[in-house]
Amino acid sequence: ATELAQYCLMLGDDALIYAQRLSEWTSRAPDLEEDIAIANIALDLVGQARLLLARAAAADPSLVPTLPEGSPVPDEDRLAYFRDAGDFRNVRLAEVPNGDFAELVARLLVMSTWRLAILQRLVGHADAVVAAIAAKGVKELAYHRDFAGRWFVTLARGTEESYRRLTDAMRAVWPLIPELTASTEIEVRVGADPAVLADEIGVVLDQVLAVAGMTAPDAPALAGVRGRTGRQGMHSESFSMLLAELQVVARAHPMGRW
Amino acid sequence: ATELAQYCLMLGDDALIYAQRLSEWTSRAPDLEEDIAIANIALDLVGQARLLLARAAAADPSLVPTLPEGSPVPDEDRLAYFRDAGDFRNVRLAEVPNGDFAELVARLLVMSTWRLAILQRLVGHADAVVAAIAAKGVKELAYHRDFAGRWFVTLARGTEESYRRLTDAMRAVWPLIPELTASTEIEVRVGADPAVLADEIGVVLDQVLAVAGMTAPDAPALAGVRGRTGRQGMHSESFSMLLAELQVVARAHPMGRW
Amino acid sequence: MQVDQAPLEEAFEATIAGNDRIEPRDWMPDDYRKTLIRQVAQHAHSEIIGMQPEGNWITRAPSLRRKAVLLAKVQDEAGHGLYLYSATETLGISRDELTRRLISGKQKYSSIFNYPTLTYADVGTIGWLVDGAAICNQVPLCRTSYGPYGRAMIRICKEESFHQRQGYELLMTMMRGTDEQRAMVQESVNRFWWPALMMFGPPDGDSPNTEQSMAWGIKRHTNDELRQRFVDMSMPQAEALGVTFPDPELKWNEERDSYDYGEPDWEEFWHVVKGNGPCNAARVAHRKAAYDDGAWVRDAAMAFASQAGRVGRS
Amino acid sequence: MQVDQAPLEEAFEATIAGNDRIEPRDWMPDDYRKTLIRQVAQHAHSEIIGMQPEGNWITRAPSLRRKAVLLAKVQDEAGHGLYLYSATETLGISRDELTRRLISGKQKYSSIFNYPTLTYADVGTIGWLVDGAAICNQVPLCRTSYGPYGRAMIRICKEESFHQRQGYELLMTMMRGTDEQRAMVQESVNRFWWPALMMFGPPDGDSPNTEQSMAWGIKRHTNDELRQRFVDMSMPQAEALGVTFPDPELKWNEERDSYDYGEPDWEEFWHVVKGNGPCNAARVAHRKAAYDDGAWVRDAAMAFASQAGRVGRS
Repeated sequence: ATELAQYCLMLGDDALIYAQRLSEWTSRAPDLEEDIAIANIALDLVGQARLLLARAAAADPSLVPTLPEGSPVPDEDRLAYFRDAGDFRNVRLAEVPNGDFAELVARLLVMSTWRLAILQRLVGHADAVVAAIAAKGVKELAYHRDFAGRWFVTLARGTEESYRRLTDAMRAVWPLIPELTASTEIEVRVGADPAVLADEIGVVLDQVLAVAGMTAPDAPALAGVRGRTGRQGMHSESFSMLLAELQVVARAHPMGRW
Repeated sequence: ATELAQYCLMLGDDALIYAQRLSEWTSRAPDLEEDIAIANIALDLVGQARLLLARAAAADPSLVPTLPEGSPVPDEDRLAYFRDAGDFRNVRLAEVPNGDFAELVARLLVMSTWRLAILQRLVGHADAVVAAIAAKGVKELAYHRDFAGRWFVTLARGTEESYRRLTDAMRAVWPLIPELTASTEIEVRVGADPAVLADEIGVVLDQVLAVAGMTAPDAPALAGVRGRTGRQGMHSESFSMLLAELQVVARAHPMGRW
Repeated sequence: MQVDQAPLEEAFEATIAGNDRIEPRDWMPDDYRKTLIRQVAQHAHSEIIGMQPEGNWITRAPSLRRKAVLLAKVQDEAGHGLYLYSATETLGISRDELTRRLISGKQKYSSIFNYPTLTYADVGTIGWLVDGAAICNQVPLCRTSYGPYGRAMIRICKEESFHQRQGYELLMTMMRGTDEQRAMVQESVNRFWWPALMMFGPPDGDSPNTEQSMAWGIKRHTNDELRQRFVDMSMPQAEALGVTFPDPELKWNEERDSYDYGEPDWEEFWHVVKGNGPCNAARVAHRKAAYDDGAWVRDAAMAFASQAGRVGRS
Repeated sequence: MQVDQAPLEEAFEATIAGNDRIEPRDWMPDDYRKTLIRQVAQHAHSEIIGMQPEGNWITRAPSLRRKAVLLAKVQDEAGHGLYLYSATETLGISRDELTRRLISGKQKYSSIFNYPTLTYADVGTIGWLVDGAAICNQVPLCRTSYGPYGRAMIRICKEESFHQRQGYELLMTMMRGTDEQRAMVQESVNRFWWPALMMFGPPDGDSPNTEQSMAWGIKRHTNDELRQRFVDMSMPQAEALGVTFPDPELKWNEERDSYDYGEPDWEEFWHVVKGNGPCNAARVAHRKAAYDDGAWVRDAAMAFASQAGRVGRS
């Protein structure tokens, strides 16, 4: 059960933290239609995060931070709001600060392609809860990837400026791809091994790139620290600021009801 | 003693919060010389804040937030790190988010002119501690004002762009001036009444503006909420984010030693 | 020209008198069109600017459930803006032009959004009092004389009621929490009560456009009528919640079968309307930054669409 | 030309041999100048880029005393950058050109600053281990052959020792705090130990420039010599502090009268040097943004100065 819990934390944290970055876009998108779409994607991911964190807590209650006796804070929120940075298991691509709309599109294309491949594999998972979360998530992720893919092609073939910005965005995002498919033992044992999915993900990205007329940048992997990256709790510098904002109200009220 | 404590909080919070905004400039200034100067000004203000908050705590221990039994956090830090937004007494000009370097210069000119006028009056204060803080502060503030004044003239008479940016900056800063000289009863009774200093401050600003060849913008006062502004604990929207950042580490460790 | 216009005017007046809808293809007086553009655009702008004070707390929502609720609500506001801009476009003006009028300050939005949100309780208070006041203003507009506007309002009012209940429910939950949370709710209500009352506009005596707007059926009640309705509706809700409103003159008037209440600070009201409220500059600057930052994206989308068109035709 | 140069070269070699200083007005070989520009500029850039990882925590410093200490320290780093850019300028290259080389990636800075600061303990660890390693590298440079560089180093080393003590003192204080604080210190030390060892550069066998630099007196010890000195110096400090280093091979070697230690991950080292460390892109982007955002200010200052000049002359 502990390994399943750890695995649910990984997928749950990816969703939670990436949703946090996406929700920063609210009221800032290029037009209302995109504002609504981005909020929608963030909402889907918050929903997935809630289910996955709850599953993690149920599978291994020892993971759940302890609050003062009688605190009404539910497990999903204890995990989201009362863990410190080093206990989060999300990949760094989920957490890096937002750039411009091209960065949003490039990152979303990669994140949704990757997560969709994982969730597709998990639809048949032995754990019925994980399987159900995956089945719902597959439909959501397909929409996210579609949104990102259409915008990716639009920006690639739109204007010189959009092409230039998309090129810069790819340079920022691509170095974080190897981390997505560097599998941990837990993923291999109880989840979908992302290393096995690397080819499949690469094929999808190549297809989008081909339609867009772009080529993948020559981008070596972003190093971790002594080999540790997001899955091992080694995050980027901005992550502590993201958490400070995410958690500030909840932590001020450990006995609060919301 | 309670009114003196409240007054020290006002002056201490002005220094603390404005120093926080100034310190955000670190490693971001137009050149190394300015980076050093801005850090220096922030340092002076942190120093003033420490003395004033400590004086407030000594004059009225009931103001100091309670922490768990045995906490080693000193009073100055309890006041800085463990009060909520509504308990801070700084003017809003101290807290509004940073703009460009012109905004820094315009705000610093106004803040330092105003604070210098106040501290000059407090040099002869009946409370020996306040008088000593003022005596030291006067020298510091004179330097801050000089730095701001020189840059104000430089930007005003530099290039078209610097003139335009300075004009925009003045439009952002000037509506917050009336709040600086709207005196509260406490200021009138135990401190330097800023309303009395309004003319003196206006004369200094007019002199700088004259040398710069600028005219003050026609800027009505920024409204508060039902007449309440910073001195009454009614702050601007960004203030809670400033505090979240300022306080995040300290609050995570109420029993911590630093 | 006057000769030609007379039957059109008659038909227009008959539609209004019969409480029927004017549709985009129908003839309408220039002033009616202008007034409608102003009113519907202002309403659309209010939805869009209104995303900011609540959006300010999405990243800090204190539970994942509340984060989802708030994200969905702010998203709905964008949706309302979308319908209303579409309704305005049927009057012959583009969304882009309307946005430019908003960020240049030529068109207004509801002044309530020039007040800051200072705690998470404000998310609840905005739902309860601000959306509540908006509903009082808007329900009569479902029967407004201009078709696209009326239909947009029907959909919007439905969602607004949902938001209002959600806001009230948040406050209710917080009141069952800690002392700090209860104090936070009361403090928030103290701040928003008067601005909420001002949402109905100045007293009837100072509201010069009301008469014409009522004649045209694009306004259905006076400001003071709606304000009274709101006060009467809110008082029992406050009691159920366990909070008070910061007005010593508030009390039941047996004779009028209504609550008496004190006078809002109209000086503050006009100050804020004129652009000097706590957040006016920040709200418009935020919107302008989003519009400016998005220009290259909209350009790219247009360029791509026109290429696709060329490819399709070739 | 070779004929004319011979006595100059002789004088230069004599100065070096006599452990005397070369001054800006003195003749020096082109390669010496180039190597010095590269080395001093890299050192200057390191000070400036080094402001970022610690500067990251100024706004979050957990006590006002620590905020003041950290502000002052980061300010000192800017000051060190200033001296070192001035020293580089005496070699005939402008600060502006050096900054452009930094942000275009043509010149490097110390790789240690491409690691992230993740907790407040990192402020202490950087003071203790990173400044400590820097001092080991820099103390010998006070006797370096190039005058302006050597004199800058004397001043810098004094301040760096002060910073090192402050960092160690922060960690010592935290170790007397809560369990969480002690864990935070150990975690931070675990992260920074290996990168600190790598600050001395690759093993001597892989350090092609060392020989020439030592001959010219702009480097005084090999990388491995300095690394060993640093390990020997740090071990008793760690014991006093109550932390361990994450190296199972670390142990006292009676025979060598020194500590044995394990091999840093040189693959990671080269990866980071080549630009793919956790923060390389962010550090350069931050510096570039500050430089670009400040351009209009520097332009205004120049324009103003030249006007003032004109006024003065007229």
